Amino acid sequence: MQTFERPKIEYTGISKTIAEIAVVVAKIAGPILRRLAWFVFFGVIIFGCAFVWAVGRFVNPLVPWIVRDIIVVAGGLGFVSLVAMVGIWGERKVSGHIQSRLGPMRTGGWHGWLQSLADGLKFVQKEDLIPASADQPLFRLAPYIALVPVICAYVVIPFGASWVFRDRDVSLLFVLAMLGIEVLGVILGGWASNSKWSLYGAMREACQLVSYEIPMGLSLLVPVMAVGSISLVQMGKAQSGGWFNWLMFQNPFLFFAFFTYYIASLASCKRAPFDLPEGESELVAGFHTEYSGFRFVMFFFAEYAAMFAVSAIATIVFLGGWNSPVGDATSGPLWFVAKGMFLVWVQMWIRWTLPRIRIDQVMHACVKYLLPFTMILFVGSSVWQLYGSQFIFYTRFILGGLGLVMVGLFLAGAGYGYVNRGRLVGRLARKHLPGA
Amino acid sequence: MIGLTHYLVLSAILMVLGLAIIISKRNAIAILIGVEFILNAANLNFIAFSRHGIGGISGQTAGIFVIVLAAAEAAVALAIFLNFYHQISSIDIDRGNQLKG
Amino acid sequence: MTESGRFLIGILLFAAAGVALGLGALLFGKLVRPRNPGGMKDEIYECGEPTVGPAWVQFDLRFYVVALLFVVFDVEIAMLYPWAVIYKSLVAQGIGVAAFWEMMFFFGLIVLGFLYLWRFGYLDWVRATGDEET
Amino acid sequence: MIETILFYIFAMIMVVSGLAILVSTNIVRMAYWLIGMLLAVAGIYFLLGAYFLGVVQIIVYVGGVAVLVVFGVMLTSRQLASQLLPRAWEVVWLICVTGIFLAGLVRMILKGPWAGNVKQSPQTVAEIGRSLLGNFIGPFELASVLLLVVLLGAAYLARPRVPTLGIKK
Amino acid sequence: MKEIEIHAQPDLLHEGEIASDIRTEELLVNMGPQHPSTHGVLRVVLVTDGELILKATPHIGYLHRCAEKIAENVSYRQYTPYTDRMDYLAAMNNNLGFALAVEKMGGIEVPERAQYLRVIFAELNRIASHLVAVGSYGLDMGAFTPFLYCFREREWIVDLFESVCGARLTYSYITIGGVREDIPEGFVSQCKEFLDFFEPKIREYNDLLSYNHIFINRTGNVGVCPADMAIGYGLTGPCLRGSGVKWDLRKNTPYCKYDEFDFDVPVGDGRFGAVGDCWDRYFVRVMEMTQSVRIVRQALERLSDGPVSAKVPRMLKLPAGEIYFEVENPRGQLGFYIVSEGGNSPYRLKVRGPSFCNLSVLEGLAKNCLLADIAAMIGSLDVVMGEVDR
Amino acid sequence: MTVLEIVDILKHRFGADLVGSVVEGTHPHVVVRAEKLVSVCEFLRDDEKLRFDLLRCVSGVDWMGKNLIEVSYDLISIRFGHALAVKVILDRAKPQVETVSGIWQAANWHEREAFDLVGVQFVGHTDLVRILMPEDWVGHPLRKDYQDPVEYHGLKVKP
Amino acid sequence: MQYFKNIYQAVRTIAAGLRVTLPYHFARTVVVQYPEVEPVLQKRYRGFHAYQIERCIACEACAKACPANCITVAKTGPRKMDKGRDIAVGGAMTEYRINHSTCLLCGLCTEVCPTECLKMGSIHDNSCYRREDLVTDYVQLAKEGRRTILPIWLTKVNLAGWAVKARDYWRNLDSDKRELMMKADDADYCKKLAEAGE
Amino acid sequence: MALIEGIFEPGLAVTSVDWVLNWARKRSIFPMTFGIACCAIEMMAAGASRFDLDRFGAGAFRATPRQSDLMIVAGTVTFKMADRIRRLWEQMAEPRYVMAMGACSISGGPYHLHGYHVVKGVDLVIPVDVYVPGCPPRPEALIEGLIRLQEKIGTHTIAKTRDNFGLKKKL
Ligand code: SF4
Ligand code: SF4
Ligand code: SF4
Repeated sequence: MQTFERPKIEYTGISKTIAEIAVVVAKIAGPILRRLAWFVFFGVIIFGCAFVWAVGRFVNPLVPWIVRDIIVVAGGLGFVSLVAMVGIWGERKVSGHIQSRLGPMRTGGWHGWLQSLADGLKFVQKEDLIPASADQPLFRLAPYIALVPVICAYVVIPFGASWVFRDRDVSLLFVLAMLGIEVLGVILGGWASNSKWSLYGAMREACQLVSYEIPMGLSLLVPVMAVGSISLVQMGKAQSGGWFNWLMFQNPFLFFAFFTYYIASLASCKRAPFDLPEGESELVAGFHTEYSGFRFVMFFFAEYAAMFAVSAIATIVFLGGWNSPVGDATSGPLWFVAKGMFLVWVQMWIRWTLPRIRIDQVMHACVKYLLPFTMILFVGSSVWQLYGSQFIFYTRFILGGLGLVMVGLFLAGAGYGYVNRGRLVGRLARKHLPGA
Repeated sequence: MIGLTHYLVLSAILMVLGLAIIISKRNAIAILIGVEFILNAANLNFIAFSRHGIGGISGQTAGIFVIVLAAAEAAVALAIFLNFYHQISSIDIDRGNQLKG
Repeated sequence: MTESGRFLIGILLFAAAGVALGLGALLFGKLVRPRNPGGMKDEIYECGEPTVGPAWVQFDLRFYVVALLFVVFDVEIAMLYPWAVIYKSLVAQGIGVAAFWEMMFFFGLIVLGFLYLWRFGYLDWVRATGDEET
Repeated sequence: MIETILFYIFAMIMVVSGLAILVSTNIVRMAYWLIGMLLAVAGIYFLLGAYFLGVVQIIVYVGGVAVLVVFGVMLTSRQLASQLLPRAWEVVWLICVTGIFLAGLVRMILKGPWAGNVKQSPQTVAEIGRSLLGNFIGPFELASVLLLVVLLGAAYLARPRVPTLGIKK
Repeated sequence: MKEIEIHAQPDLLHEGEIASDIRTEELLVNMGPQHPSTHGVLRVVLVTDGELILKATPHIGYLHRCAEKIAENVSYRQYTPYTDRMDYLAAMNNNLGFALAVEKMGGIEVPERAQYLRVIFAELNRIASHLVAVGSYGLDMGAFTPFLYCFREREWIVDLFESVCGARLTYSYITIGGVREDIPEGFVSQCKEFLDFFEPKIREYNDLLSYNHIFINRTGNVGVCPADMAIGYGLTGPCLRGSGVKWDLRKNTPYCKYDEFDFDVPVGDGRFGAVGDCWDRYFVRVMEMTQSVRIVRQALERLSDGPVSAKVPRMLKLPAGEIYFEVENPRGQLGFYIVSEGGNSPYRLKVRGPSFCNLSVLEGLAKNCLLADIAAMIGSLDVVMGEVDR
Repeated sequence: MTVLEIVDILKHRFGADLVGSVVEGTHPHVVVRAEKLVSVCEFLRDDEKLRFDLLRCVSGVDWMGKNLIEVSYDLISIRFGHALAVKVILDRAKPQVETVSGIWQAANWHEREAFDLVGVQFVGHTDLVRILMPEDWVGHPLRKDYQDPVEYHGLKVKP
Repeated sequence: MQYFKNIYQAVRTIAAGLRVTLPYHFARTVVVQYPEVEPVLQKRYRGFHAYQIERCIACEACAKACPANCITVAKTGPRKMDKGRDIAVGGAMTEYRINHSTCLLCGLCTEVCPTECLKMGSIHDNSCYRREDLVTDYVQLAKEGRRTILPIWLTKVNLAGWAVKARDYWRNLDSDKRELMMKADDADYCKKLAEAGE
Repeated sequence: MALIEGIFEPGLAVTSVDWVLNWARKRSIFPMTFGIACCAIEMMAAGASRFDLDRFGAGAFRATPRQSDLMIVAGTVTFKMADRIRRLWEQMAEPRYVMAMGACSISGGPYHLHGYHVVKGVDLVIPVDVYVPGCPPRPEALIEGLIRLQEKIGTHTIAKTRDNFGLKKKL
């Protein structure tokens, strides 16, 4: 039987020494690293936090601002990449566990945490195909138009009260605007491919995104009205003090606005059940059918970065941003990232539960349900602004309680699953082995 | 240092470009694009004036109205154009059918 | 260095970072990725069949009407934001009611238009049958 | 200094976009050049401290109008893409006319006594709001009438007229 | 910069099919043979106007494996494995159909225990097959998770099958004259354990998929196939019952002791739209799983001791003559038309694949629907290409 | 209704056009003259007492020794639950028969298949092209004298 | 009214769906972590054949029964069973090939074997890089002292400790059947038998 | 052929680069959604919960050939299908791998003898990297085939494999 053995290579001279040392190091470090994979994983996270802290502490006072900016940009890009990578890996893990399977397990040892890196590196090595009859320059341009604005959106997103790269008094709208440009990249990609599936994907995307921008904007008007500012930092600052101070619990219209915003943001991120532009079972891969290699990764990257961006806005605008739910002592970027990631997780949870909507129903849902609903929210909220301030105590009490009930239900469901973890899937249930 | 004149000249260039596009193209959408150029040139002036102390905040407010107008104009113009185009093409199709007998 | 310049520089830096990410990976990929054109590779994919004609045809109109509608709403919302920002302070000043009705006039008209469109079926994505040219 | 560079960058983008549209024969590319121009204008707005306008420019123009234009392009059939290049004598004529026009304009601008050259601090959204509800309350409400008319008119003009193909509900 | 050439449009207008005053251009789109929602290598050529489908023409034959020709060259016994591979999701039922046809022609008596075993496995396989149908229908609708849940439960059934006959997909278990081997020890209790586990899971699928509002909107009132159309196109099985026709060979012409069992024949009732829409066809399958569970329980009760196979000569020769025999497969009526000249292989064997007939209705259904509805229709017909093309 | 009764009705109605009938055994059928097939089928479908509404199968059999091709139509009545097959016997050199796809739509694909594999010509069929084999294939594989082509699109057909 | 009912229905059913999937997040999985743990083979699994050359009488019944014609048998002279020693004697087997690239693992060949020397083994994997490698000559194997092909995953080295444990467990499990394929331990015995006829 | 391929002599740096590149390729094999016949069911089962190809990073089934690395030919290849398979394979972006799953795609399998419409092995149409026999192969066998493919990918090197005269070097 023919087998593939790695060809043995003879090393000589200095490289021999290096090779020997490398082998020794690998032999010693490998098992240790494998054992410590868990710690390494969290170590990286902790190190990242420390790094950011150090940046805030020591880099900020640096005089040549351009140097400081470049450091922050590197950090920002790193964060976005991290979000995208963790998002893609997390998506596979979450979907796996929802579906009674494990998801990536091998790449990198502990639960396949390096999977996204391997995917990325693989796609770098993929041949870069451009169909001959496609519109070549536009085909090349499209991924950038999709990716760059999403990254730009992070310019104004505050991670903490002073953890923001640039804050202007229009930052909320700025994020919306940036997310709006992404559509153009997708349309362009779909159109330039000259493939029919791509064209369908692009048209659907354009139709869907343009229309869902309206309920999104309208539901964001509600908190803007309540705070009196479009600046994300201002909005975050207005909610310190505890979970009952979060905007979501201030009045019933805000409470519902959170949900309408969240639904609209699902649509604008092309997440299920609104993932028609790339709906696999109808359009083969939607607008990126013809894209291969890293250009495809850029679309993907943009999607996950946008997912976190919209979740971040939801966090800041409705869920208190970086403020901790209990008191102000622990408020900080970690809370912000945790809440944002939780919302991203909910997006995944929804995606792996629901079927896909049909395009006419997408439009129907937007025009006939979401849009009138947000209109009512908007008008109602402005009336509330006039007359409702005396009920603030009750609303906080009731809505805050409602929020707690929802969290409680969530925990109950999770707990039910955990308690019955051996029984839920029947006799086939298995414990999993580490690292395999 | 960039002063008001710079902006004005830029806006003039923009406007002339728009004009050239309108004149040279015989496609309705291209003409629409030209109009957008001219509107943007005008808007640029508004903002530049506002920033340089002429008219205060009104410049920006007017700018918003210009954008509103532009959007409205684009919507209507494209609608008219599409309508027109479909009339034409339907006539064509009819003629084609007649020819086929 | 003014404030606005810094803002722009910030955006451009992030944009540059985004471009660098894509371009860098693609350029690096050029080193390590194979290129092997020829055959049917550069054809358009269509589930394994040869394609019939380009995809650049005149597409369905339905999409268009929706987009049209929403451009108008886009503008509308853009104009409502400044109002929303000062509304709170106006209420505090005690002239909230006037501001409210000013907005309601503005907003109400559009809602009227919206209701009209709804009533006469312009919002139905696929329109009901047989209403060709009344 | 930085502003100067940025200004010229944006100016360059605008001019290049305009010229590219002039010489292009592909209408989709024209639309994307238009988007480039619009983004550059938004950049200039940012440079001028008019953040709100810049953002509105992007949302309405790039996210709305440009999408509309791209749609319009895709909805029309290919044959319209012919006749996009001017003929030779037209080019000459064009250059003459626009050149003279531009020269006149620039001369006027340079000569013009522009009083205010003082820079103001950037204006906030709240100020815009106040002016909208103050001086500009009339146009503000009129705009809504305009939008209403546009909404109805455009929807009427471009209503889909695909007969008897709907899904029976 | 390379500019795009302006291609002249090929004339895609089909005369007389499309009203002349449609102004948008038609696109001719190939869906398949490699497409995620065509369930194998089906190719559907769509004439579309934007998102609207004007006409859909299925093209088949990409998996034509010459099963009928092979039958003329191998002996009856050797042909059993080939029947596995026709409707590979319900190999037991295919084995059963072939075995019954041959037995009926050769006048072979099958022992009682074997008959009950046959029923048990046919029904278990019906559950397994419907699980795949239900799950992959979810997949067509964009819900990935129900698909994997269904496959998870199916694995258990497959394990049961494997413990009995040693294969996961191509069982060849039901042979001419009976079944191949007796069931192993403990099978009955394992089977009961599975049934107890499985029944409540059906409710879970309903929560997750069947009653989901999005799912109902996607499938209700889509692809409506009225009863007369269904009968005219020769639809059978769940597709026919989904149109409200109460017709099930297990009840109407019982074979294999099916008349002893107490079960219902679920039919579509148009709960979320018209009778015979995709949801009805889908839900008939879900309800049939419950009925199959009932049948298996009863059959397990009746299982008595005895031989599991009749004595059949190794080189079986059938008398000259012919037979047409049908059984109720998960997808419809599977028919075997065997013409024998007395040799040890058939002179001519023709298989009536239920999917073959079910698929032919697609052209009638898919008119003036949306692109996404095509996936819903193909999925609700639940075709297996191995059987369509044979 | 038993097969015997059905055959009686048919005999009564069509007389000599009914070439033969088998009522016993595993495959009861009637044999009709090819020219009369359509009217027999129409009668079978429409008669109040028969109502054969479901066409189950159309199968062609090549009897090379007898130089015949036999096409058999298996019918079942969902209304009454009785079944019958109708057969026509055709000349092997020129196997032509009127299509029944106007009577049962199900016949459309079945007849295409019979054409594809056995080579029966169905006159009046709207779309009589190969259904399973590629369009440019030579020969009808289920004929007994079928020879595999040596090559198809550059691939050897025989192992 | 229908309007609000729709909203209610949508919210209710979506919540029902979410309720179903939420517990599964935290429940156990059903994954068989295959290369590290044993495959889930049932006892009767029909895998690639196991062949006892010492009892084969080269009657070719198996070859005739095979629908895919994938067995070829060659011998130097007639062989017959020696009841006392329970081995076949006579001419030597020169070739007993099963072409696993066409075999459909139907088991018909094992049913007809008069001496029950051909069995469906429990080897499930035989993947390789060349098509020719799929033709298994069991006589050759017997010369190497094996009755069936070696499963690939058992030949792997560098397994983690617990994986080795799992593997050993699997090896010992059900050892009576395993004996057939792991007869390699007794190489001399088989080799002798393979050459016995010569 | 990549730009840097076949330029450098084998050495430590080259092998480390190889290792990194192959690590990524190995760990992230996206198969194409391409089921033809019965074997496809087992392929699905391998991707489903019980066996979970995703553990190896190979669970992301892509429907378009442009983004997939591995074409699992799972089922019988007929003459009508052969052209399409060829086209799909050609439209895949390099590096691409083909796995012939099941007897049918290896050699025509059960239809080898009398199947007038069955291609006798998909390797007559496209080059195959790994053959996985069985009818159908168990999911475990498919996983084993995948591991074999990973082993094969692991031997890819960017080093010079030909000497200056263009002859294949012995490594
Ligand atoms: S049937 Fe048994 S004894 Fe006869 S040749 Fe085959 S393996 Fe040997
Ligand atoms: S298992 Fe079946 S195909 Fe394989 S050798 Fe035995 S009889 Fe032949
Ligand atoms: S190898 Fe067997 S299981 Fe796989 S496709 Fe062929 S016949 Fe079906």
